[in-house]
Amino acid sequence: MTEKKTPLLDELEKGKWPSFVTEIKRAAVKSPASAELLQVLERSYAERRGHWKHGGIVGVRGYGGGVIGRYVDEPETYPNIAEFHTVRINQPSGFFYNTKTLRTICDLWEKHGSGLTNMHGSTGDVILLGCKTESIQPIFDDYSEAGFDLGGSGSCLRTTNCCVGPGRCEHACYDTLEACYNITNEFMDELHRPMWPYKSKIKFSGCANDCTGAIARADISVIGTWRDSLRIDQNAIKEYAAEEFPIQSAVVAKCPTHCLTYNKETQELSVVAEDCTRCNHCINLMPKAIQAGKEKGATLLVGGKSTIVQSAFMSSVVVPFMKMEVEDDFEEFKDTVRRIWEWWDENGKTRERIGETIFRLGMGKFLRETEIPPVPQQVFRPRANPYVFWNQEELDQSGTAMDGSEVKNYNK
Amino acid sequence: MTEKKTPLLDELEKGKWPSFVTEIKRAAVKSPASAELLQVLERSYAERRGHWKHGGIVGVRGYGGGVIGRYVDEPETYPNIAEFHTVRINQPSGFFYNTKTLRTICDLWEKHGSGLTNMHGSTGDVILLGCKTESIQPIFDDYSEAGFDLGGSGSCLRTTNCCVGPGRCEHACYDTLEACYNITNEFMDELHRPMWPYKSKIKFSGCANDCTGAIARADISVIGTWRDSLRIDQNAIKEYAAEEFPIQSAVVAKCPTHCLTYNKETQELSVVAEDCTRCNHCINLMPKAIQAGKEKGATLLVGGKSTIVQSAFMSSVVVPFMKMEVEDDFEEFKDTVRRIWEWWDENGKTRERIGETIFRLGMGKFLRETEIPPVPQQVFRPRANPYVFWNQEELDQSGTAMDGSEVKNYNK
Amino acid sequence: MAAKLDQGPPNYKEMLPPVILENYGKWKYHEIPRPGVLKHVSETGATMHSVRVASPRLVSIDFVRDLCVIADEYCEGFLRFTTRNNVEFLVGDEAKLNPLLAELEAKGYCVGGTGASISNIIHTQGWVHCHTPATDASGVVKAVMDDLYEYFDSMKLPAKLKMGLACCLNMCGSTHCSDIGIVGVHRTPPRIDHDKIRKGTEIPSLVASCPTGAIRPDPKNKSVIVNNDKCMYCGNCYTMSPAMEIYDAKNDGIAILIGGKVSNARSAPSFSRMVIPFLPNNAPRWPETTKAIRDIIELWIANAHKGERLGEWVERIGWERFFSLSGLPFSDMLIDDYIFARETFRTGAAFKY
Amino acid sequence: MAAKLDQGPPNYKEMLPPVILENYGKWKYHEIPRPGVLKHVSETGATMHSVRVASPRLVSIDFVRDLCVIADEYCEGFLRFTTRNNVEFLVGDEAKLNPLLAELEAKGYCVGGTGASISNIIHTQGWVHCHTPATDASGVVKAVMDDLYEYFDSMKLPAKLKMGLACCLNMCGSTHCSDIGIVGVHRTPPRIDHDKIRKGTEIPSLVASCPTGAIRPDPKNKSVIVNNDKCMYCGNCYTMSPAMEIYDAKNDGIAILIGGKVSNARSAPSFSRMVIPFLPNNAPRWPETTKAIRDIIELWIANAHKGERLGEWVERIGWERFFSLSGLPFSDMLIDDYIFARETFRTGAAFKY
Repeated sequence: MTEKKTPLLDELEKGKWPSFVTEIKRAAVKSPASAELLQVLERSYAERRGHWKHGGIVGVRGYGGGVIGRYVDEPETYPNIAEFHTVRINQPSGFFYNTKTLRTICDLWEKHGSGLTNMHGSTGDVILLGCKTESIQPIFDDYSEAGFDLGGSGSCLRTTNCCVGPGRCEHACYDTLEACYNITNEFMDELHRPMWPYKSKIKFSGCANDCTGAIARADISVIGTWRDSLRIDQNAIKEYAAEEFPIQSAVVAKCPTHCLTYNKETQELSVVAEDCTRCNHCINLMPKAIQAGKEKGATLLVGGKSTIVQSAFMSSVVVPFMKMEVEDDFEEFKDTVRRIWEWWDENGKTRERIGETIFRLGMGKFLRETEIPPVPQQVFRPRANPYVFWNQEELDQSGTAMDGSEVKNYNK
Repeated sequence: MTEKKTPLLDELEKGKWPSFVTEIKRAAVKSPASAELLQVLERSYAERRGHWKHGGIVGVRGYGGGVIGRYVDEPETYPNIAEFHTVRINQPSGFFYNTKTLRTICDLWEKHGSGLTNMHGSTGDVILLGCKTESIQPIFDDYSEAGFDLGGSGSCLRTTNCCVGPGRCEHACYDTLEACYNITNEFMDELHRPMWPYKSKIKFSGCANDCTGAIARADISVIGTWRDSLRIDQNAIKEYAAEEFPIQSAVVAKCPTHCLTYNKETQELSVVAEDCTRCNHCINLMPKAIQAGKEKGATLLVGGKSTIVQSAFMSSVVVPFMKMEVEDDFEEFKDTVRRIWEWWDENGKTRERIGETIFRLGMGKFLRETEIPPVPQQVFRPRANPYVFWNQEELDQSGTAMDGSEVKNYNK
Repeated sequence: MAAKLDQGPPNYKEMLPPVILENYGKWKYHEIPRPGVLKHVSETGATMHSVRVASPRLVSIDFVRDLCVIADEYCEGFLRFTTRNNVEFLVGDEAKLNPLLAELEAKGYCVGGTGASISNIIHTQGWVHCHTPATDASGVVKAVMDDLYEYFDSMKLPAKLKMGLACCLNMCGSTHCSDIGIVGVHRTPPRIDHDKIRKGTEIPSLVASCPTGAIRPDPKNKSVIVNNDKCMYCGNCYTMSPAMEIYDAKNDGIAILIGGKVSNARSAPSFSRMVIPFLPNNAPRWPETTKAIRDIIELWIANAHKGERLGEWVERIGWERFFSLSGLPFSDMLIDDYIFARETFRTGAAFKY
Repeated sequence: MAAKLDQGPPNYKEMLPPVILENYGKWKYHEIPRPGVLKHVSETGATMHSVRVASPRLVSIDFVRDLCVIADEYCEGFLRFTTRNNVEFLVGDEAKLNPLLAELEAKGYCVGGTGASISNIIHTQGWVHCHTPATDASGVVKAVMDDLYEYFDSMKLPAKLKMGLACCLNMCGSTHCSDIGIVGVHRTPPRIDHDKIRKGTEIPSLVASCPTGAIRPDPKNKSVIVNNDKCMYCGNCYTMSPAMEIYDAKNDGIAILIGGKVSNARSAPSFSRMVIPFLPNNAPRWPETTKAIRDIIELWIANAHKGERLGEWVERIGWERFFSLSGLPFSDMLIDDYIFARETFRTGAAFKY
């Protein structure tokens, strides 16, 4: 491999932040593909454009996705990255690793690929960046034997993801790690064999802080919450007071619903439970003194997606409170999600995410047909227009257009 | 005329609130048409449906509108209201009347019509309710001679309207009565001869309280405001304090921008002028002590309309501050509105209100083509999607699709 | 006598009483000495009292003449109407205020509608004169105002309450931005009179008039077909063609929307929101409607802060809390499914029960 | 050795260090004893320290192996990654904390990203590996984070700051709900390679892919025609067909959006809003972009209340005030003209200057 100059990229080895250029150069020592990647990237920096072509179809026996085809646009000039595909490996819940597992990932990727990886992609997978078409099946075989499986790509359930949850967080209202693991295993077929109108994502966040960005990024957003009143430890409040923590100004005054009252004399904090929206602000600021209620579970929100095509949607509430119990194998969640997918699969157009289908056909129709009860928690506010669709079967149909009667008869 | 029974309507003569049934009966004494109206209305109450047909075209020589045709659906049964048209008379600014004028309206309507009227219709006109086709021209001729003119109907400038303004309100930031009168006279042709895609309304409100509901009901909403800081009379503040008016809780604490500070010791109220949004809340509550700034004028908002078809729109800010001076004959307003109408006339579809045209084609295009400067006051917040239309002429077009160049050449 | 074209409205200046001409633009502040009476004070020290009186809006010319008699006696021959169809007697001479009030009371006029009260219901024509009504207008208003009269001639509400009634989905008269909006609703698709269509309807315009694309041409019959599943009964097609009868006495009725306002004071103008999708047309006094409105108003009185408009109160406590406090049933019909529906979906995990 | 199908991800339970296995679900609270270090305290009294370290996201396997060496020495062989691509060393034995920090410093690792700081920029592949990028991803992030490094290894911001970079309008990686979003934008219509279209593009799908209906079939040429006036350069057509090249080195660049968040804490989740429609692709260090972002952050630091996220601050003062304070030019390009545009128009007469 000849050493070629990369003066533009070299500029990005300066500065305090760790450099991806340094990383590509490290990989390039062992991988001719990575060395060529450096060259084509230097050229992109000079020309200010990308040099990658569309993915063709590449894959693994028995799977419909998990590998993204990628080809350089001048294969003659860059033969080592003529094919430079991405392999998605389903990460363990919460991105926890032991070093043995991580080293296995590295060793296999050194054997078959570029030696470059993202830890992790935005959806959650371990992204193995750059291999040839001929290597894909061997890569899968090796990783599979080592206990790994592919992630999702295409019009399928994409790789699920979750926050750190009860593994290292006091806020987790349900076991996000177990939920993600259990539910991923439940929906292996949906994940590995694309058969839907478009992709669908699930993200599990343990509390309203939503560290996975579920509401913005997942079609099915599962955000931990509780149903009863938050719990206040008055002794701990007194300790915060003793440390001169600004209870009134930072916590009480900024409570969005003004449901907290702090008595400076007695150093007691009280809550009007029915006014609390469980936004987590006070818990975030005073975790030693305030914690969630005892009746814990999750809010199910549906429809989140990013920009293309109909602009970005955030997920919106579908089930305000749902139990998420390991003991019952997350039954309510699985049942509900199956009904939602089924409805979308029947009604969605190609490349239409769940949120867009609901928007096009109406939340009312969605709720009726998935048998999810309408509740005011599903909306910020009711409709402003009077354009209600009425179930004609519940009306008096004698003399309406529904019974095919003549207008003349009705007039009499 | 035979006395017929109206047992259902008679129920509506009971109770404290003045009764329209009583009024119809009063008119019925002199008008056979009103007597028949009572009968058909009683039937509507029994059958729970209306009995009026579509308006055919009825009108006055030289005008394109001002009269709404109305026909009963069983003319044989109700010959006196077979034709029962509405005449719209343009009201004086602010609904102020001397009794001579009112009596003239009554006398002429007694001569020609049903003797029933609305004082006034929602748009503003004196609504004369019920006359025959043959009476329309004589009605116009008589009213015209007495100094009245028709209001608007159809796809025209509808009758303009204004609040009580400087005639009886301390809040008026410009002369709404004169503006309405002057500008109505300016646009007589637009008002009387429908020639637009659909109707267009102007309403003049003297302050942010918007007593004409301009923002909800008018395509062109003119709402009084000021540009500098509100003025506080500290002596008057002290008087409010002496009367134990709740300055802190009712005014300061409820200021939406928290721009007011009340010093209880000195009994002084101060404002951070640049944080004030001129919402009028403090002025409403303490009119003796707080008044608008000195640099007065109006905010021009565009696009208001009610529900049918694309759901209700409120007007939105187009020109944050505009002088509305009698001295310069409201020049800036007239120029701006002419440009807005011209754009709408060129771009609007049939039955599309200005707001809907702007929504369909984009506020950016509207502003560019009407030469109204874009300012952040026009929006609550900027766009969330990245779908910007770029003026291609301002870009480097060498090698883009715009110059028709071949993709192959560009790649080189 | 040739009629003059385009002479415009009468000049308002001729309609102003002397006290206004003298103090035009000089008003400094106003007070409400008692319900129904506004006292305006000028920079010059002059005062004017306005006495606000209810009108049923649909009135005879004799009603107007009666007003004139009173105005001549107490107001130097001047009066005005309000945008909400109240009458205002303008009293320049304070000595005439009490005699005027006494006469109004003697004659049975309703004085009120100022400050924290209900200030007359803006409304439409209904069965009296409209061609697309789903309910009556004047009759419903009469029934509701009879029931709520105590809130017209007092000022004991948390804040002002502006109501509007529209007899169909056109929602004329600002019902879409009212504290309480009463809206006539159809609930069944139009019945097509094919003969009438063949006789004179311009089919492309009719097809184009449907906001949901539910109407398509039927060339074989020289008529149209309505896809009933897509129809939302707006009646826009009936406005385009009399062949599309939309009224349906058995199923028409009233929907209630609340929480709108047009004023910018404190909070931004807001749309009314539907809280009851349907109440029957129980003429002549609509008891379900009057009760529903009274219940909402009493809940607001019991729970709102002083100065808080109905919609400001609901927004503060949250719509979900309004439904649990009011006990009104929530259904999917209250969830928007039209153009801007997405903005109403709760894109957040914080809410009450 | 036959590969097993559908065996799913490795079981996370095997990946948890002893201190977590013992305190799973028992964590009571956490503190941030210094930037980059979280101290979690369990109900059992046990503690665990997490040391957060920056990653460039695009890393070599040697980088990962280096992490493993450290984790073996100080963390019993366990570590984790965060959703924002930071690495976290999980220290069960408090005695090993300071030695770990010393070693990290000696080896040049960047420790930080906790609390009121910038916590690494979520980003996409850019020129490294994406087929539709309008800018690079890793390079821009490197330039911006070098510039803002003082806000990574300290906690002196008013609140946490989450940034995202997406190299095209797909806005992958939550840029649409980030405190600051950096988005690659194309600005010119696609260039059509008619040969390629004729060779294998499914024309109906291509036509259907355009959100604004700007593409129509051209049967005569067996290709398509783009209405350039309707094109908003989203690149969706390029995703459907490689014949619609959308990159344009002379005009591609970056837009800046601010004020989004996903957390429900205090205020509802919100979208990022565009404040700068275009900055040039001045590789390798994008000085205009780094400066624009620094200016916005410094304005926020100077004006926000403690605890106020960037978007919460802007919403409190008003976007119009943000523009006057920042001096950023406002143009019609910042006004929405897409599906939900109406909700962004200021339907009120109350505003600042």
